[in-house]
Amino acid sequence: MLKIALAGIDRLFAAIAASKKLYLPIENAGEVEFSEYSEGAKVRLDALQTVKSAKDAFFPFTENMMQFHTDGKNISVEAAKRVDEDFVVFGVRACDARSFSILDKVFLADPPDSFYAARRAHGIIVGLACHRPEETCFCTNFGIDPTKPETDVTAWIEDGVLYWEAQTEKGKALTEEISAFLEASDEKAVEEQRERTKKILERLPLANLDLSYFKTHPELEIFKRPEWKELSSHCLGCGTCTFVCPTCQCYDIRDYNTGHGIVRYRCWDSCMYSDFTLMAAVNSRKSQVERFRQRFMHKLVYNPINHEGEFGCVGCGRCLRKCPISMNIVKVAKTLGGEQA
Amino acid sequence: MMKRPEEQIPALGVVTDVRRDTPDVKTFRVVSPEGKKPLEHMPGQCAMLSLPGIGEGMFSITSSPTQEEYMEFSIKKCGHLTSWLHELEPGQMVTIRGPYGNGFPVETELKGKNLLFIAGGIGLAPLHSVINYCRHYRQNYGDIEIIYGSRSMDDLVDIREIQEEWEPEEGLKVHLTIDRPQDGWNGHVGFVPNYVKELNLSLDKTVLICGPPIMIKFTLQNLQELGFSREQVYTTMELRMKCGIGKCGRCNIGSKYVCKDGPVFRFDQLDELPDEY
Amino acid sequence: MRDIREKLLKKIHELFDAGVVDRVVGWKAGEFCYDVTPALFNAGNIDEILYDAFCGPNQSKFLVKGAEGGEKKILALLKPCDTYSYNQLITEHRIDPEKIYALGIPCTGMVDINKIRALGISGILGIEEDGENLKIETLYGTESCKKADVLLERCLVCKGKNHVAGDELLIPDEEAPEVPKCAERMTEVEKLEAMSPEERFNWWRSQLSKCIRCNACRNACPACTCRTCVFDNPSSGVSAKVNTNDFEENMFHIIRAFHVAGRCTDCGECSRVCPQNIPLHLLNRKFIKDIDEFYGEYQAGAEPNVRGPLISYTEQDVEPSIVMTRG
Amino acid sequence: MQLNDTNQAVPAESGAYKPLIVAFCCNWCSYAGADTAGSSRLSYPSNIKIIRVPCSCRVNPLFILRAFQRGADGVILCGCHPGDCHYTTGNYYARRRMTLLFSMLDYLGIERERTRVEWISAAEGAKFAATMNEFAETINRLGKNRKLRDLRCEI
Amino acid sequence: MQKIGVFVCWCGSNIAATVDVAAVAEALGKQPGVVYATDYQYMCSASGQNLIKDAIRDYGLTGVVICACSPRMHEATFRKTISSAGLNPYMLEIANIREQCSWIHKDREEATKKAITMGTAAIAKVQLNTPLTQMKSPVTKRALVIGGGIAGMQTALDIADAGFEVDIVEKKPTIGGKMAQLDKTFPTLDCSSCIVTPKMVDTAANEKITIFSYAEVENVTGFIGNFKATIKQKPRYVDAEKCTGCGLCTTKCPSKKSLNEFNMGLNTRTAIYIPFAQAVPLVATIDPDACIKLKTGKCGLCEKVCEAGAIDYAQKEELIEREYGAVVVATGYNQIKPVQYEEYLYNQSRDVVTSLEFERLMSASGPTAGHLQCPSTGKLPRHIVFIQCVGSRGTACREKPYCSKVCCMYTAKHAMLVKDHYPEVECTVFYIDVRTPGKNFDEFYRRAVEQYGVHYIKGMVGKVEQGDGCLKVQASDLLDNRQLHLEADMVVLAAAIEPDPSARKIGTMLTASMDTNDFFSEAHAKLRPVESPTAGVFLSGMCQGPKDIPETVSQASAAASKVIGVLSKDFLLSNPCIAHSDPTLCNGCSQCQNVCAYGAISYEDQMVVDKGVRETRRVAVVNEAICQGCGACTVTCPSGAMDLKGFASNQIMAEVDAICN
Repeated sequence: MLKIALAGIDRLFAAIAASKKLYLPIENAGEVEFSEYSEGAKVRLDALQTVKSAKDAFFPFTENMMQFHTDGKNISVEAAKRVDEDFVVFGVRACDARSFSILDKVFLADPPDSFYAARRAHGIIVGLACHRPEETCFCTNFGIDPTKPETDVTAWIEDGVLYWEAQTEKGKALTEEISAFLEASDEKAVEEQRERTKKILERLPLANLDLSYFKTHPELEIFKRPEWKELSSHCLGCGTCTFVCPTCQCYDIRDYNTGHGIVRYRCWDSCMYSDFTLMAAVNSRKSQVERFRQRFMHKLVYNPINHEGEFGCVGCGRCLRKCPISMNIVKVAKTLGGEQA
Repeated sequence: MMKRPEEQIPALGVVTDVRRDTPDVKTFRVVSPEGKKPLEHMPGQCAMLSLPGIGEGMFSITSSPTQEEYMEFSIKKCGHLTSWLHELEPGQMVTIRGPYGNGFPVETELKGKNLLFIAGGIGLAPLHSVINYCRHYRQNYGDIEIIYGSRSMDDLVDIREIQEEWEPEEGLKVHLTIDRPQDGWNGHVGFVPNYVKELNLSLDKTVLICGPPIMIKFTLQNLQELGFSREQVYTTMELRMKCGIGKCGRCNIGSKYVCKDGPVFRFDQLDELPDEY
Repeated sequence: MRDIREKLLKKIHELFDAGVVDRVVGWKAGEFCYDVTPALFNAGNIDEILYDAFCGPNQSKFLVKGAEGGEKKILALLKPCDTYSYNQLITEHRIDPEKIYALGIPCTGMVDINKIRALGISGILGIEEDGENLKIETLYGTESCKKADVLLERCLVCKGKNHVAGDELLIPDEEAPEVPKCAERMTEVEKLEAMSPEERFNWWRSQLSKCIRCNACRNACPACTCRTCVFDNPSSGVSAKVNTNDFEENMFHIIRAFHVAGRCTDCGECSRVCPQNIPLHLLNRKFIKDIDEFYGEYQAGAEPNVRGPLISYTEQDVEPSIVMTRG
Repeated sequence: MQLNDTNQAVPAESGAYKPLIVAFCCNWCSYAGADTAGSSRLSYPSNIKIIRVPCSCRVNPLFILRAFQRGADGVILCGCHPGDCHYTTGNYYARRRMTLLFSMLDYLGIERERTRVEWISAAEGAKFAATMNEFAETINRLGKNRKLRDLRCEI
Repeated sequence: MQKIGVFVCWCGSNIAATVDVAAVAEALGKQPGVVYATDYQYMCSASGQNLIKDAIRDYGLTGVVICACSPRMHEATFRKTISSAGLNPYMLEIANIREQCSWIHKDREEATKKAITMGTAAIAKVQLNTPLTQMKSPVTKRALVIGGGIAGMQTALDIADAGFEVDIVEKKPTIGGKMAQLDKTFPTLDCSSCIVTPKMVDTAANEKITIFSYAEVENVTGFIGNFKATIKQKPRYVDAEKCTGCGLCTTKCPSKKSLNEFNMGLNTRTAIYIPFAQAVPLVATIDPDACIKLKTGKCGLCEKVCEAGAIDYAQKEELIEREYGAVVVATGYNQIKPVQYEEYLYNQSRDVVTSLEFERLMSASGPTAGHLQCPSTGKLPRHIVFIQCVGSRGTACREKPYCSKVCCMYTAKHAMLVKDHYPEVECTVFYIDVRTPGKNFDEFYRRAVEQYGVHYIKGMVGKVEQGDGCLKVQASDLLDNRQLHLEADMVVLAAAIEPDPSARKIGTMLTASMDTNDFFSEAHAKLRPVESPTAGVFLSGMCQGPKDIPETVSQASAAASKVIGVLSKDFLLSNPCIAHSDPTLCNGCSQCQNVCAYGAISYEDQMVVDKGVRETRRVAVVNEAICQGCGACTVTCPSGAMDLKGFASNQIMAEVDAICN
């Protein structure tokens, strides 16, 4: 285990940023998001969570896929460049770190998404352990250990010192590059912090969520539960939950005519939107209850069916905090699966 | 199956021929800019066609994989993109990517079976590819029977090919029907589901069915009444797909993705899925 | 609040028993003390209806779609500020008051959980009102803060305890407790106006650059009731799912605010629901301020069936050049 | 963030950069006023392009934003004088809408001189030309619009 | 995708001299959708139009772009052209590369570039054009004439002669207008009353004509073929049916101090009055501001003496609703009161008069019974100075920029008449120019100078001062370049004429545009001089600009013939460029209804299928016959449900895109 005093951490950031793009939780106008590091940026490693999750680094909010040029009846197509340089995402919490493995199962499944794949190949993730969870955190229900994120490098902050431990080859390579800034350390402080944190985790109000119902009952039965209607009755149909969710991966592909070519780009989309499934005047999910059900069925039922029992949720609690009407996956899970508990 | 390195970046295609089949269906012949077939596929698979700036859409490949020269798509005018496609003139380039979907199991489950194709309206498009594939590898399949209906005789897609090539072929029976009587029509009149009941079909057939949802529903009901089991019947789902590669999140039916797990399903498989989306 | 809730439940029971209504739009307790969910209740679960300092959401928009489908009227519980939106929706024929029984309920100010969190209080397990203060139980100990410091923006500039619409009042407005006005509505707008254009530009850029285009502001807004928003309509020429760049961020928010200009009651839902805490109400308030200054004081929804400032005019209206000349 | 670098207005260098101006003109007064200017051979810069609309009240704020998005450096809306609207009241509504829109653009820190409304009658060819010259000069001085432009549309 | 033909007009050298038309055609020919592009000398000529028609047929064009002069000039022409070749007339867009390009730019390269951009925008727009069909609406076969002067009467008589009903609304108690106040007319010197009073009688006698005198048009709504007017009949306090016009009341009325409007205030009249002996209708009217009975309740003398029992103090204002197919504005003019011209002493000396006042002083029916007298002394003046262009042709704010046109001639007339009756009276005319274009006009002016010895001095009068028993006139003689100091007994000011102040309000209610001087604008200065830009509204006489009597009469007849053209149709085809609402997008919020100036929007419940959901909704419906296509509703509508055919949002945005690219 290595360490660096937080007081000098800016030097570390500058050193990483000198050779690679570095994304960090940075505060802008009062909110913290993963943004590219620049000198003087207000880095907020203390912030438990960013508004958007770290998935932005691999599956960005919007990205150009290709550009077309037309000339009479002819078309030419030029694919957008994939990321081909290493970059570092620093300060990823354990929940967000887990979300990458959930996203991988979708984006890297055959045929792989080359844009995502390129970013995954070049992205080096430095995880940051949690020591002060919020009441909305429930990652432990998904077997996540927030005191030790599954990342290329894992970091802990304790008492003004950042502890650093490479977990993968990528992480080791990065450590090598910046070894000048790090010094060796024992694991005592980290172990103590982890123990302390684990005690807090046990006290979290949502620490023992019983989700077994969703794995033990047939898809169709859950789908047909009458509670969906009531649960969705006040849903605004906005995209807040999907846009802050680390595992939501729906996207749209759109064309934009710039006047000198047509850009085909993809951007996040939300299955909560009324036009999500609207195609050529046919809409397969006509009402909000259908859309609402789709989102939560996907997270709680379809994902485990398709991906070896893994839920499409990492328990980050973002939707619990951000939903305008305070409806969220926990309420859905408890309403539908409550009697199993 | 052939796979291009760039799944998400389309190739280019040139529309070499546009044929008007019915008042709202046109068939487009597409080749690569080099004049070859744009991509290889299996019967029942689809491809994404697009006009940059207008949109991208998933369409059944109508031509058979055995057609070496080109690829054909029969497309009904029903929205923004299809309206633009209907305006196309030969020589116009489009973008094309695919093939997508599972296709009909022509080389496995269907092999050696007696086949009954039931199609309504533009629903012939995905079956067209299978029919011609089976005709090409005639020895691999048993009897072939085709029931095809449409609103009127003007709405029968590919009627020329049906009458000139399919009907005269030995071991291949074609039953045409239209919804309402019409001058100049000597054939059968009536809805497809009812026609199915009138035809004295033997139960030793594997059925491939495609058409409007309501037609499929009643045809299936009538087939079951005749004694067909749901395991005997295949259909292909409506094509509400966007990315084509099981990622964008639109085309789920329950836990299945139409674009990856479908669009061809056997009815007993569908029974395990929600009947809504 | 507790006695108000008891009174309220009694009244709701009465209205159900009298056969006036068969559903009620109320609030349901959440996982925590603060995550109250708006919900629809029927005769069977009336007693689950909650009314406390976290029942902030403006429920009048729900009635646009939610009022359909019952045999009897639907009961709407309207706080004084909600009645402005209610009136505005009546004016625009977006709700049918014939299908609704609107019960005015008193309000003593609603708490914004984000403001409590912004004080650095985390791991919140329970909140209790303790006179003018809130006692907050957390994973990390007990904290407290002044209630007035953590009120919703709309409560800081409360329009007052009077209801401007409704079929009945739970208690007469005169008897309701006075709600103190804690801030001047236009202070923030004026601060921005006083900046140099460059400062203003940078300020708004950093705010609007946070936008993730989740549409929460739009979908929560009781004035944004378009069945299909221009930004969702592919044939409008401006539709987009996300902001691909600065321009789209600006355009979305300019047009969003412009489309509700003269109709916005300043309920502040846009800012309340914004996951990025963008002070969107400052855009709406700018329009309100301009309208008040240029065309005379106007409060949207203060009464039903009035012509709003953008669908009326006078021959002597100021010229657009006022923007250049007023300094 | 590099807002300050990319969004700063760059004054037009002499002759190097010609700002683009879109003028929405109502059919009955201002478009006719432009014709009158033409008949009188009163010149104004060629980088001002006129779009004919039936009435000033037809001009949607979206059109104005669209022009900026696509690279316009200034947008001017011309209509009949208040009281003279061919449709009686159209320009009164346009006046309120534009006042509020321009004020909002100013509030967002976008140069307020980039937008303008003028009332020009069919007879006022001279006013049309003078207004256009003056507006072009203002926009020239302001230079390229950086604050309200869509980078995708830049070549 | 349209198949577009582009036609670039040279307009002789008007366009071709500045714009490289061939280059424009070549560049536009490469635009998407363009299948044919050419240039030609005169597209509007028969052969130019044939070129277009042939191309439509040969290339199967579905849209046409013409780069030529202003659409205000030839849009209608070219619509007919493409229509005759079988294309919908609205599949046309015009790029105005003459007025807005070639005429205002000198640099050929720059102008060519701009013309290409303008053409590109037109192509982008026509790509999105849709065929439009005109609506048929029935025509109310009655005309409204606002103003009962010579213009209004002539228009009414001509329309009535064609067999259509006409209403004249005259705000004064009598028709006749200014012409009835004139003494003689130039250049024939025949008696004005003698020719106008028979017209008045004819007008009153015509059974197709209804005169609403002492009435005003309060409001007009509707559109060509279907106007609805509200006429405010002011109370006369005299029953016009019963009054015989005997005039007895006017002799008994004790309130005698009101200024006589007919005589330009040069003398007084009673509170109950008949404007003049030949008034039509010959009916007494009580001036409520002067009548003792109406003001105090006491008096009632007129009621007592009236044998017909026509006096009715209780008469109330009455609003009359009438429907019309066409409206003619004949609101006439006024001479300005030169009160601002203190240097001419108009306010201080009674001997300084305007020409119209002088007209009354010379008239046999005037206050002096036609005897020329100085108003201050009652004596025959020895020397009269006429000052021209008072308030006309100026640049100062008190002045009108235009020439009042008739002053030169009537001044010659006045001087000539004075010399004719009183050869001993000296007449001096100060002028800037003498303008005599008109049949026999110059001859008339020369007679004044040569035969009657009227002194014409080119120069300005600087000052008129009160002298001892005379007026001292200080002037400059520009030809001799010297200052003059003259003594005169009377000064006559050829004060400017201006549109009647009532015109502004009428213009607004008719939505007929006016110029900066408040003269009504014509639809086209040269080709449509008697039509207002607002369909169905026509212009007659001085309300459109200064003119003399024969010009007024000919314009009046021209307006009448235009009206007859409208009224003789059973149906009119309306502009199809109107608003329409998409029911799937409409919120039914009623905002658009509030901004519609025509009341063209209503609401109804419709079955709508939106995003696959079928439901009944309250949606806006546009009445196509009433909508005028302004587009106010389209911007009010937040959802974009309202759009305007011909100027659709996507079309305008396509133009914006094309221009900005």
